[in-house]
Amino acid sequence: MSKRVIAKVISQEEISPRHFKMVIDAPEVAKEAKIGQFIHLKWVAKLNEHDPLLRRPISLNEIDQEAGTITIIYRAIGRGTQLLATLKAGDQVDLMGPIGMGFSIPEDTNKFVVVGGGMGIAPLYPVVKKLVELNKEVTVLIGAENKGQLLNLADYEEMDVELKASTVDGSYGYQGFVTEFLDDTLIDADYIYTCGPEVMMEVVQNWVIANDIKGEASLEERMGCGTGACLSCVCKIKVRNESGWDYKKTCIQGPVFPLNEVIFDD
Amino acid sequence: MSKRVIAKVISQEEISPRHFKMVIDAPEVAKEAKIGQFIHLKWVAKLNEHDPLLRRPISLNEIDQEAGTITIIYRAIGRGTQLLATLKAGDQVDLMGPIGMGFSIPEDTNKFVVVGGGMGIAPLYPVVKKLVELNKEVTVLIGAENKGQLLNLADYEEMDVELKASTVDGSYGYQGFVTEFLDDTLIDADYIYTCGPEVMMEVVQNWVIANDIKGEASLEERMGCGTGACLSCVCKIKVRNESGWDYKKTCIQGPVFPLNEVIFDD
Amino acid sequence: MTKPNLAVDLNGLKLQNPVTTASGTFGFGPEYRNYVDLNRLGGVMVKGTTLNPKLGNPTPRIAETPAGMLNAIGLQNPGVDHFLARILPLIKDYNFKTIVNISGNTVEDYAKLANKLNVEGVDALEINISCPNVKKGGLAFGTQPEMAASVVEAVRAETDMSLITKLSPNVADITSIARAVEEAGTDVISLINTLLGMKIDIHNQEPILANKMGGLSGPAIKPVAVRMVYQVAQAVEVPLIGMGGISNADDAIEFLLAGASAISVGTANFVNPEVTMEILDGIEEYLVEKGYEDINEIVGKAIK
Amino acid sequence: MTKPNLAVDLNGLKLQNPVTTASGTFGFGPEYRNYVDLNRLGGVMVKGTTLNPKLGNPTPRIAETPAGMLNAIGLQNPGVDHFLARILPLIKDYNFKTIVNISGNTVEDYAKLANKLNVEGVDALEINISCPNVKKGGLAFGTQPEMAASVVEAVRAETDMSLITKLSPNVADITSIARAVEEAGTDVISLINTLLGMKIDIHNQEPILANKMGGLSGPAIKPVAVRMVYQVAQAVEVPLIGMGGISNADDAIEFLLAGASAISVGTANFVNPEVTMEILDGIEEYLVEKGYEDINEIVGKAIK
Ligand SMILES: Cc1cc2nc3c(=O)[nH]c(=O)nc-3n(C[C@H](O)[C@H](O)[C@H](O)COP(=O)(O)OP(=O)(O)OC[C@H]3O[C@@H](n4cnc5c(N)ncnc54)[C@H](O)[C@@H]3O)c2cc1C
Ligand SMILES: Cc1cc2nc3c(=O)[nH]c(=O)nc-3n(C[C@H](O)[C@H](O)[C@H](O)COP(=O)(O)OP(=O)(O)OC[C@H]3O[C@@H](n4cnc5c(N)ncnc54)[C@H](O)[C@@H]3O)c2cc1C
Ligand SMILES: Cc1cc2nc3c(=O)[nH]c(=O)nc-3n(C[C@H](O)[C@H](O)[C@H](O)COP(=O)(O)O)c2cc1C
Ligand SMILES: Cc1cc2nc3c(=O)[nH]c(=O)nc-3n(C[C@H](O)[C@H](O)[C@H](O)COP(=O)(O)O)c2cc1C
Ligand code: FES
Ligand code: FES
Repeated sequence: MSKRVIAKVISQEEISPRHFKMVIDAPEVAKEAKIGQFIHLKWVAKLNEHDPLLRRPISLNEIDQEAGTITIIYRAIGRGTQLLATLKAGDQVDLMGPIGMGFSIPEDTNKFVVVGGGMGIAPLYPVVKKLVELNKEVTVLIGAENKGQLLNLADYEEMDVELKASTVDGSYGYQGFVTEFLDDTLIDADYIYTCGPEVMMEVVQNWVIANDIKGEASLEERMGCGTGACLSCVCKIKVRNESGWDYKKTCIQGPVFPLNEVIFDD
Repeated sequence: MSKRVIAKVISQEEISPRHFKMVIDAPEVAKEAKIGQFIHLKWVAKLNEHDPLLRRPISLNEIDQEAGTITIIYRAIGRGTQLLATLKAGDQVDLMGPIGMGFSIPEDTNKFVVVGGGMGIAPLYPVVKKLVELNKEVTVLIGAENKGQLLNLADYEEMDVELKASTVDGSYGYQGFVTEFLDDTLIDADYIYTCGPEVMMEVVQNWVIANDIKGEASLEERMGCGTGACLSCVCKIKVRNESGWDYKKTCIQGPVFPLNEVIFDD
Repeated sequence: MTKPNLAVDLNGLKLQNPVTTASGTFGFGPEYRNYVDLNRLGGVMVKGTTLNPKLGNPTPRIAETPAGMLNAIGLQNPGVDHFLARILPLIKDYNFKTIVNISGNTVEDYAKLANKLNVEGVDALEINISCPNVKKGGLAFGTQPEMAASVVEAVRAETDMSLITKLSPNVADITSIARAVEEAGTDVISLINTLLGMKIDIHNQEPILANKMGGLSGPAIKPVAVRMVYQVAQAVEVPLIGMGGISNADDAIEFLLAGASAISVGTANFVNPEVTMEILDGIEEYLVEKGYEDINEIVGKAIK
Repeated sequence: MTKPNLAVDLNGLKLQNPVTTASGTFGFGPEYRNYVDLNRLGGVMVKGTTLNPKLGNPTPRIAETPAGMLNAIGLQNPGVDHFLARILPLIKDYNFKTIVNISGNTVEDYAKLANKLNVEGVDALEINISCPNVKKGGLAFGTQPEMAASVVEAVRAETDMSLITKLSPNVADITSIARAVEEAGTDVISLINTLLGMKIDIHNQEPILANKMGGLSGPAIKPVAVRMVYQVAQAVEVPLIGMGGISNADDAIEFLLAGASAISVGTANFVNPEVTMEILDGIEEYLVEKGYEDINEIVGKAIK
């Protein structure tokens, strides 16, 4: 059950230019959080200043139920995330969470591929961790602008996963796009998780359809409420009706959807 | 000449509940500042967040040209001053200053009385300091809610001035209003400076007129620009025209005006 | 000290307190059950409902603006039949009054909606006249007194239920619209709906909203809303529900003093999902501090 | 890289760059000389000027609102004769275009003002039609197309000078007013003036402004302003000067993309007295980064 809490920042670190990792003390949220869920947060404890106004949705990058903490990794681009980036240990944030339907791990499936691009790598780390815990065979494909933006790279390097990374500037791994790994005949898989720019996820979707496997995608839409009330965050999902699709709420019916059912056309 | 500077907070201290003293490193401002002038300031270095929007006018309580610092004392009441109160040493403020026509000290005058009430005590301290430097005879009358709000009390106690203080709650000095000291036959004066609530300054004005002496008052009006452009800060000042008064700009033609010429009726 | 009375009677529509939630910002109510004790709300204006299901506009549907936001949801809703069959049963037993916000393309649409919603469990209708009238070339019903009145009359003819007419602020003279809908028989007037606005992304050089324009809401519009409530309170006899940027108890009290008998909270629910409860507590505290025994004592107090 | 061209030609009124300052927010210009290189400004719209000196409203004249402010200065100004005799000589030699914002109670007032201001040193008149027309019961000239047109025609008859007509946003359909003033002969349209608003002090239970209501300006109104510029740009042929909440270069560019050929900075001058210079630099940087050689290339680019 999602709730609103005023929580303390335990640490904040700039892990790469304009990319921040924040650990937050939020036992009630950590306790209930599932992989693939997100929090909807504001950078202040008092809600007296009205500009910028709205909360910002950010995925859970780590959930530590024992420590009662959650970790997020985010890029400071606009006004809200830039303010978030000014916070220091001890400061407070106001957050709603955990929100959404997270990733599911199908039983009796063994070979998993995870494809993340840019900030889309952030929500995938908890899935990989979980898969490794379950002793699954995991291939992690990640791509970003440069090495610094390959989120959780060091974590993946220490894990029992097959890791392939690409960077646009060639500062690490293959120079090019992460989706190019998919053509690699060596990759076989039963199930795939993906998150990243829409163009990237579309390529992954085509690959999945071509190879007749299934998977899940985590989507991003502009969000108002984070409760399912405002209908601002909808995405097109295939359903069996006249038009063949319906709008679903990314906040509470997502952000994770069956990859084959997502319609990328906005 | 008033300028805009991004300046560093050297220290901030809560000197009494909700009353703050802030020392700011602003050599260019300190160099030009005169007693009775004010700064127009915002609690951030970037002007990206638009709420609360406007700057806040605050009087100079100390000007240290050698150290290149200015000191302000303010009460955190509304949203702007409350945000100002969250700043710590090392944080930045954005300020315009020094602004306005300050207090003048008439030559060949020896006996001065200074009457301050509440936050109105703040701008008077530099005048008293100056008068003492000039070896004038000074009587300081200050009144506030309680002892903690008798600003600069400790400073005055160490200075060569005749000090009378009153508090509403009786926690220090006479229990009552500062203006009651004026009836005291012992007070004689050639010139008076005053700042405080309008009702208080009106009593002082009446006393000054009754005793046929002169003086100066520092006024408060809501300010937009602080440059003389917006005409939001006007106050009624007696002039020789048909109606007997005209609006003057408190920001650049004040905040200090000849006490006898101020019309208190808004 | 005894608790002050918070109940308000809006021309027959009795709310246990003046705090309601604005249409389109609170879903049907249960969306907020994790955050709010729904039984403490005075009323819930459910999402704008139309005769047929509507998919609404493509995304992006919202954009953030200084102290505000734009929305162009495009009235996505499951349609009145689905509402009656599936949603009303889930909410009708809460203590809040269920107020259905209705929208149509024609006067007949509104009449049909009223007819269908004339059922137990629906406590009032809120007529949203900000929708463009497709028959009359897209000019919103709410921008012309006669058009606004014709909608209200058509709905009035169908039902004895409490009717709340919700005014659009995109007009030169809000009082003439208010008088027109009062004469046409509305029981209550609610205001304001959103101001028409737009935001452009300077990097890709096009409007952010897929629909280009959208409705501006949030704290930014509060001064316009307070002004309109203050004007309309002096122009009509019917009670008002004030809204537009209310984000805390002080804002809510501002609207009461301006002449609103009740208030609606919209965008602020997104920022603080618990805000309605804080507002309710804050209003009560204010009354106690100032020594009022009844909320109705402060309605319109700032009008002199 | 060569510097992009920043000069704009507003139907004959040539500005060295599109950055001007909004009437009532920049005094006559010299008030900002400590902060701004006045010679770098495209134009200065001086404080609203009337036939006779005006004292304006009692104080408080301003109130802060979320991301905005209300003002009810009440057109305090020294009158046109004083302006011509004492102020014009001080500003006419700067590089900026001197644009006199004029206000009247009657159509004749405007005509007389235009006649008096038909002198060297005044580069253009900005007709403020947001003033209430005392003869027609106080309804603002700017809220009805015919009234707006009559003012412009009367001024046009008095002078060949560049005429800028400044529209009020407090209307249901801004394009009909825009078309009316275009037909009446305005050379340029500037928009928007302030939205009518109000703020109530909940402690003393009365409006904060002595005048009760005031004009809302600042970032809060930007979405409304951008929308209106975007609409009017498609409705008329004359060039536009856009304003309303512009606080930085990005905001200014938003208005240019929406269809304004130049922009005015108002309230932001109070927040950041150097903002006009920052906007000027920022616009230039944007053009360079995006590879434009001429500012005019981006005017209206977001209109599709
Ligand atoms: C479910 C979900 C999970 C996310 N997880 C992460 C994450 O782990 N790390 C991370 O860096 N980013 C994540 N994002 C994207 C993140 O929400 C945006 O980068 C952020 O909202 C931008 O805010 P801003 O203040 O920087 O930008 P501004 O431009 O100031 O934002 C203005 C408005 O647009 C919205 N907005 C802008 N960009 C996006 C976007 N890409 N997606 C959704 N809304 C947007 C903002 O929320 C805000 O309402 C996630 C988005 C969603 C929907
Ligand atoms: C020349 C001058 C010197 C001043 N010196 C001091 C000082 O040394 N110490 C001090 O504590 N206060 C001083 N004040 C008053 C101080 O400016 C206000 O207390 C402050 O602006 C209130 O801001 P806020 O954010 O707390 O209140 P809010 O209520 O959020 O303010 C809202 C708006 O009203 C204005 N406002 C509210 N109260 C006042 C007021 N009393 N005077 C002017 N504007 C007001 C604010 O500036 C702002 O624009 C001075 C005022 C003036 C004009
Ligand atoms: C996302 C969103 C959806 C809305 N949908 C409706 C609607 O369906 N019907 C309606 O009458 N008003 C609708 N509104 C307007 C609100 O009910 C309210 O009148 C307006 O937002 C002003 O209040 P606020 O500033 O508190 O949000 C909507 C507003 C928002 C933000
Ligand atoms: C204090 C103040 C005084 C103003 N005086 C005038 C005026 O005399 N004439 C006029 O046409 N507009 C006047 N305006 C309106 C501005 O010129 C401008 O149209 C409006 O404020 C919107 O721009 P902004 O949001 O950038 O301030 C005034 C605005 C303010 C804030
Ligand atoms: S964010 Fe409001 S419905 Fe999803
Ligand atoms: S504050 Fe603008 S003229 Fe004084």
